[in-house]
Amino acid sequence: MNMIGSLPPESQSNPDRRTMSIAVKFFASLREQVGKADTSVESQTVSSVQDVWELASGGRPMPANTLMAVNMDYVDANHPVVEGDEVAFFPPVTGG
Amino acid sequence: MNMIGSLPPESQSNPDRRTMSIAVKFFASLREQVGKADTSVESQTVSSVQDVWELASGGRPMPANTLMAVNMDYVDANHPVVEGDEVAFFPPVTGG
Amino acid sequence: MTVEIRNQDFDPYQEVSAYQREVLQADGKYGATAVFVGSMRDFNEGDEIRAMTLEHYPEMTEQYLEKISREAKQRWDLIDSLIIHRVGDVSPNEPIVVVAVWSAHRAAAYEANRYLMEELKSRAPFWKKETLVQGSRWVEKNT
Amino acid sequence: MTVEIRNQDFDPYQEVSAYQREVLQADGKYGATAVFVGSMRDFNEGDEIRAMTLEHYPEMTEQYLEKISREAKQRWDLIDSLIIHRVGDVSPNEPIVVVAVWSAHRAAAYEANRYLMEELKSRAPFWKKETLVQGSRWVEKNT
Repeated sequence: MNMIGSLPPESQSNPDRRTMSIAVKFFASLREQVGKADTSVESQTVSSVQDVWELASGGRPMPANTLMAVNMDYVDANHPVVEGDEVAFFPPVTGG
Repeated sequence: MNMIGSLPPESQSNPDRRTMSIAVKFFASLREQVGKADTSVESQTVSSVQDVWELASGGRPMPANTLMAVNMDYVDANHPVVEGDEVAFFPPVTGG
Repeated sequence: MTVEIRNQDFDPYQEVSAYQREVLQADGKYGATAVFVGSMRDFNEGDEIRAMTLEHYPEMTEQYLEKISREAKQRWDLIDSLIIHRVGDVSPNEPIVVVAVWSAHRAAAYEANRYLMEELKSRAPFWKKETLVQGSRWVEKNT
Repeated sequence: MTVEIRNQDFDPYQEVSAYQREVLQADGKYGATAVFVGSMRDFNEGDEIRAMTLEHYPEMTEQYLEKISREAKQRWDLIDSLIIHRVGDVSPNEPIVVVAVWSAHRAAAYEANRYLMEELKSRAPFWKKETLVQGSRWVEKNT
């Protein structure tokens, strides 16, 4: 990530309040709950993965065990997002 | 084994000094050192696996890491022997 | 170091055998091969399972499996590893995953294989949905 | 619970596959199969190895392998196990041993497989004699 350490994430990710476009994916039970697999958010105020969830899920509370990835790397909900990121939300994994 | 606990092994294994016949096997490097794979000892005085080694090997010292089995169960050199036993001597195992 | 996602049934033993013969080409170099096969049971949590659908996150799944394969190779003295994981509709007794690890000595093969499976189970983005006699459910406990 | 000593080359993956299909007959019951294959390397202790002869103690070897198979089954929740071990003249890259363990869940399969291999290596009466470029030697360190 091309963030700088000490600034608050919001001002880093979108310093001049351009409209960012973020691709969003939901998998498995979250896909069924939210009712969509793929969507995108376009916003001037989104700065973290948590913000993306709120916009993309229609404001529903995030289940406690939700896993999140930005550009296919695991992150937590505070992780900043930038224009063009792909953010994914999914329940605990059950492969193998 | 049909031994009784407190008597010394010698008197247990051959109480009335009959001649016992013990089958003996050597494996791997011990077979090559002793120069035979199979033999038997016939004796009135043999009472332990150690005694069997001495008779069957022609009195050579037993290598420190020698493994011993009586009737295909691992034992130590003090283990008593009885008529009809099969006693085997072999070096550390290297299977697998 | 190979990772494959398959959407059709496969024979894990033929896969390992073929990989060893055609790709690994390390005859005489490996003394140890540890193979784990996870296959679909017809019961879970006390219920009969008729079928299963395995969903994954295309690209992230492969990247994650490649990452843990690289980590295993850094951590143990391995010659190679192979992971094949099934997605899509799976029937009872079909293999879900095969992990194979080749090394000179057995400790590395055993330990790396277990490591790969534990990492795969805990973090690789796959999700199972079971079809029961009546209805279906997402698997929640991945024991 | 099967133990076999073989004096001819064999394909460990075909053996496990055939056993599973023809003997085990537990389709849908096992979720985990752990397989270990030990094969002959063409180098050991810094020397090139041309061939190997594997000696064993007929009957004691089988009894010992059956004993550890029973012990594993008592200690872990296993469905079945298979051990095949080679004896006689072995060439580089040929399999020496295959151990396969089937269970409902993976921990039992992994742990029991490792247990069987460690017990086999430390106590099963087999001995390896290596043919070097010049001469031959008994293997002394069984790493």
